[in-house]
Amino acid sequence: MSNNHNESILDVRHLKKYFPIEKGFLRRVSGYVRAVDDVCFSVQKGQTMGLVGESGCGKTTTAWTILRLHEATAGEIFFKTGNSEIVDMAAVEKVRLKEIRRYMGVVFQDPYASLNPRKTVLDIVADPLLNYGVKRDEREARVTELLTMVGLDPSFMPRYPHAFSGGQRQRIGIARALALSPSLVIADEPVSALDVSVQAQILNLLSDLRDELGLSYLFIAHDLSVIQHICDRVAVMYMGSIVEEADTEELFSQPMHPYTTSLMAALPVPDPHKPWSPELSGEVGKPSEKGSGCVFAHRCPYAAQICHDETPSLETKTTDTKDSHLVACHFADELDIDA
Amino acid sequence: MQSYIIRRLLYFIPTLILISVISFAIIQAPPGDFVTTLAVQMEARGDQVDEDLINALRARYGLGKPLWQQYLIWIGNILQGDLGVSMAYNQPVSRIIMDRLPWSLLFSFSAFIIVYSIGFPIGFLSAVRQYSILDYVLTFTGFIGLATPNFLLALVLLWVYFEATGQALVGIFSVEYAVASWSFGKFFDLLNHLWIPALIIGTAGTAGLIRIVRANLLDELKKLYVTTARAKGVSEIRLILKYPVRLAINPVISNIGYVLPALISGEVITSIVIGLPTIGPVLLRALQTEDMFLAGSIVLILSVLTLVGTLVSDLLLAVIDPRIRHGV
Amino acid sequence: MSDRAQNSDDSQSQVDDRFVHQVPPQFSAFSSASQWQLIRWRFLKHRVAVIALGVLSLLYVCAMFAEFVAPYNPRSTDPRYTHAPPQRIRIFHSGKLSLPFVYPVVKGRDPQTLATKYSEDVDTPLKLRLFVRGDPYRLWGLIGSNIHLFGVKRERFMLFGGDAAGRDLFSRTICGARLSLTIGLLGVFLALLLGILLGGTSGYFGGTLDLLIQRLIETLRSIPTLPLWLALSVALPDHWSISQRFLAITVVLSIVGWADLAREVRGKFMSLREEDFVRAAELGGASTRRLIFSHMLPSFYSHIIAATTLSVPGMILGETTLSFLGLGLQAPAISWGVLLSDAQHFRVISQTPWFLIPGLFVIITVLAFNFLGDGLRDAADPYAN
Amino acid sequence: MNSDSSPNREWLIDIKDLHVTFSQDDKTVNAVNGVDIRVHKGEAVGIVGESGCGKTVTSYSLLNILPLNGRIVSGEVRYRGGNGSIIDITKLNPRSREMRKLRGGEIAMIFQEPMASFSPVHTIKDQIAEGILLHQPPKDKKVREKIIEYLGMVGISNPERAIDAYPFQLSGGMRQRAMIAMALACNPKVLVADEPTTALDVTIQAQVLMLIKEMQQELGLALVLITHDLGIIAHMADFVYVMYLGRVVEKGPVATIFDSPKHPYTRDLIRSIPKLDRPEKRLATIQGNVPDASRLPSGCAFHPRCREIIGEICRQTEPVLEEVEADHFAACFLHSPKREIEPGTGESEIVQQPQ
Repeated sequence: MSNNHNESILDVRHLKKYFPIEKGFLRRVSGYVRAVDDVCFSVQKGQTMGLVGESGCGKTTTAWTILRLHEATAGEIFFKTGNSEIVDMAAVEKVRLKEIRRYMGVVFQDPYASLNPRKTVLDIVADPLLNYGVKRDEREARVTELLTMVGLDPSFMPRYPHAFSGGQRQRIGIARALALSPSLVIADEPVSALDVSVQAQILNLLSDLRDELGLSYLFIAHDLSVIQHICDRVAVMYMGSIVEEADTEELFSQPMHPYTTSLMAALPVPDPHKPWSPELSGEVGKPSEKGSGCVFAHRCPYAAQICHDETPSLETKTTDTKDSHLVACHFADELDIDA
Repeated sequence: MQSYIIRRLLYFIPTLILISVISFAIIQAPPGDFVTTLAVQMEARGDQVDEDLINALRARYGLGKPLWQQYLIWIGNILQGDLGVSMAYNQPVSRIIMDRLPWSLLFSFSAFIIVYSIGFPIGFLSAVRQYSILDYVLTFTGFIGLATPNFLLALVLLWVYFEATGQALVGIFSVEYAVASWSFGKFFDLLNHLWIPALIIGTAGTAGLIRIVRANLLDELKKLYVTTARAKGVSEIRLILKYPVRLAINPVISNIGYVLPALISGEVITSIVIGLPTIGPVLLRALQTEDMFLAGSIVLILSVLTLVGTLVSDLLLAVIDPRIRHGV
Repeated sequence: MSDRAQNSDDSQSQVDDRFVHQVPPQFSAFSSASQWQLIRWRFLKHRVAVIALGVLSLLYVCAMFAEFVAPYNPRSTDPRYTHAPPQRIRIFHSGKLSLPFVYPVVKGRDPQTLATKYSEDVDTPLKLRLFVRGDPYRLWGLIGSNIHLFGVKRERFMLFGGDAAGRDLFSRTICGARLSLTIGLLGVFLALLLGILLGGTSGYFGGTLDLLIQRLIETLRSIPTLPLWLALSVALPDHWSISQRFLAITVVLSIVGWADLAREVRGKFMSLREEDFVRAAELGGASTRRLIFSHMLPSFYSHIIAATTLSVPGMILGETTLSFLGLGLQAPAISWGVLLSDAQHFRVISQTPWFLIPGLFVIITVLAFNFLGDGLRDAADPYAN
Repeated sequence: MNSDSSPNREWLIDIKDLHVTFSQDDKTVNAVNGVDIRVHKGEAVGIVGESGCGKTVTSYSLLNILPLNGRIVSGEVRYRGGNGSIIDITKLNPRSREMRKLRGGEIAMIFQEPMASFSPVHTIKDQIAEGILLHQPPKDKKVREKIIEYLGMVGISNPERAIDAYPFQLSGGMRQRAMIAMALACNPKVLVADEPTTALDVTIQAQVLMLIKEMQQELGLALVLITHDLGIIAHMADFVYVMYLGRVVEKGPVATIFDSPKHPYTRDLIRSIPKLDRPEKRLATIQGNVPDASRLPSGCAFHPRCREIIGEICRQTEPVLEEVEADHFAACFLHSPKREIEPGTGESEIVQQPQ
């Protein structure tokens, strides 16, 4: 995988994002949706960190809080900028955001909504460059370079997004994300809106670009199989918390949290000879009704009383690999639930 | 739903205050205060100007004090039922309004009935038969209704009525019933005089409603739940009546709030042209003679009535739409 | 991308990864069509809207060159033509086809009732001519001329008949168009300024400001407009000149009219604020100003144009109604509303129905604006599907 | 499972050479171009393909509920009724009584968006009862009891409460369960499921799919499952149709399709999906993009993206489905005895179009 593990580019510590629930005619705050609840993880340089989970698990809110589109309720988000300064995105003054965000590229989920239909490809990709004062000629040269990089013909520059298919649009979106040579790219479900046959193209493109440009990714997806292909390390989220985190190979060969195994079992493998036996019952709970105890206790087939009473912390468990494998489960050591 | 209703009621208050400010501004708009105008008018009529009366009026309405104090005094008086004095009629404003308001309401309400009983079915028809000749004819007629100024329509209908019957359509009752006591004959005479003005007042509203119903229904017809119901084997007509119509009713009800102001405006202008004994002609005369207490009060009352109507329509919406009822 | 070459060994997968299906050349016009081109293509498919645009253009051109298009000075009176009925344009004279002409009207009296009566003098046809010399005028107060688009050499030709003072109603209608048509545009322009300012503020910044502005909008929308207009127009001093009064009435109309536009602007702003592409621009370092003016506004110019077009009719109807009641523009100003105020009573109409012709123009104009606005609204979002 | 080769098995639905077009603005989109599909009693047929391949349109044609701008141009959709009578659905007036009797009563359908498929202002009871009263007016039991029974059957906990709920008061998974209850309540013979789980989370998707499978087997239904997800097809279908741009390019029993796909599109599709069990660093891809259905490529519609193109024949002639092995059909010249191999062209030639 990678050899410089110790250089983290993004370090999220005890991040919390609570949204108030307003009730009654006075809009009194009656409670909080704990969308992100004490989340810790880091992204290493040159690597891809995956956040995986079902809808409403807080993965997108996490990304937005990192980008400071949301204000964090608590916690720190240490980000190493291109000039090696370390800033806390959760606390940095707003005036500095522009200067810091240039080192973060974002790829959106919907290739249709994320490109302004009224602007040409050139204008779309060059927009970040314009904001940072790059001159016109240089902009065009850079856009040419970027389009080639993502596999598009530079002669497409004067065209409008409506002339392109979903996959091509997503390439344009990637080119825009890379315009300012970011060190970290946050990709929020970048392939979930694409056709199966195009998905693979985009995943390969993203891997290639990471290797060529030395990028680091925070890759958000709900699809385990996609995550597995592109990520070096994966954190599984459930109802605002990370329940398990490990290197990809480790996680997929030796999952330790019952939710992770359920998630894997639920995914039908495209092979009729392999058995498919999803077992997980129940539904994702409402984050607003989260009480004490393990977030997964209400659906967990192994849940004991302690699971309902005490919140398990995310701890390193005994494994034979050199990288840490973190699990938040009271019974992680006892359960034998390998996939 | 409770919180929705309470919030809706609370919103009502600032809106009321805003409207009263606007009405007060109208009273204050012409140069000079109204007592001075009154004195000048009395003089012009050759009456003796009663200094005591003038001074009493000044004190009562706080003239000469800062505007905000005058406003508070005015509001205070209104809350006690005192809307001021009309110079032109030499009567309390509240008396004049009370005499005429019921008729205004009668006409507006009849127009309202006409708007909904004509507009909804026509809008429905032209949506269900989209792009048919019928749709084009109905839509075009609707457009004409929308484009014709109320007063013009009133004039033309009066003229046509006159040409056809040789009689003038003026007022609420024919001469023989004007002072007679209530009877069936008088009632039918009233109906006979009612429907033409009501039709005129309602034209623009009807045309607007047709467009809204048509657009909403067409929107709903494209929804997936209509396909679902169709896939269940529900017949086309039941399907339309049960689902899209039910859902298209919501925007139509919430639209009441914007039909009402148009009806009130229409009532004012139509009454002026036809010479109905409603508030409209009084307002015009009050404005022409700068009888500002009267004019301002009329604007206030008409606006408040409209607001109440809007409020009712919103509450109605909460009752019929489970999404609002359950606070989604 | 210098290390591209070193990967070329395993280029098999590289090539097809980076392969992009070429867009066929015949679609290049479409692929590089800007939003305005797409809007135009879509708009042109709306036949009714295109016709409406044509009608409006014609009306505005006529209003612009009113002195030239009108055969007579709209204020010149002629006692021979008081209440004269419209003259018909004919092409058959004593059974023979000829160039368009009219018969002169002759004022007379009904021998029994002694009422004034007009009859046609069928013996002396008046040839209709183009570019006829007539009443002198100064176009826009600058260019002096006495050439009119059409007319007759002797007598008078009154296409729409004469009014109570024997003035030519056609000329008056054409000249009235100038005030009536501009008051709509000007009023909407003012309303739009207010609407964009307040609606944009409300939609962009949100919070308490939004709440306040929203309340204001809702209140204005729930007040019956006509009484408010009437009341406000009374506040105008009587001694004001035509142009002062004109401007004041415009302001009165737009004070009431901005609320709808503000609501439109606000809604659009709110939804655009949530669009991914706006967020992308924000994250790409765009300043608030660039975000609004370069990324958000272009997306709703077309919507605003459509909404604005649809609110012109309200202004025109407002002016007409106010002037009809004598509270808007007043004679000697000439507008359609002022002209219609001559037809206050249905008995007048039964005698001289042609006094209603300016009303026909009001209807046509309002219809055309509605059709045009509908067409524009449908074409405004070419990316809808 | 087999289809055409066993004459003793009666088909329930037989689609023959179906062509469906849509008019959009001024252009005509050929959404379905000559599709043959056969569904037998108790069989689970999977139709798989990417967006724009015509799979949803095909399913809508089954019930004759195409939107107004869609039109069945030619072909047959035959249904075998309980008494052995055969009805051609395309010949029926979409509004006729016979057609409506089939809808819901014989062929029931569940849709992709469980939220949008329910009217938001009617209760669950109201919407389920409608179908029951139309097709299966109960004699002994009350409608309400029957609905509660079905809601319980599809695994909705507390059906007595859920029956009076509005759709927005249920979660996505529960709504889709209610949808299934609604479809099953009229005892149909065929269940058509159009991407029934695309809008759901993975764990909920698994539950709903399991439920569909269970119900199908328990009630002996024929299932037509439409999806873009090969994983779902692998575990849900007995017989698979692969569609590309309005045509069936390959069909066969599910094991055959996955074990030895014959059409290059099927092959590429299976290779290019990321798999949990076979992690590869680099995914195989299909080059290019799915073309716009309004401008279909000439010849074989897949030829611009095909890595196994033979030559001119692929660009000019449209291949037809031909049997490549027992019960397994592919529409590709690679497997056609008719193909003329042009000299100098290999099977693995890769088109390299200029960028």
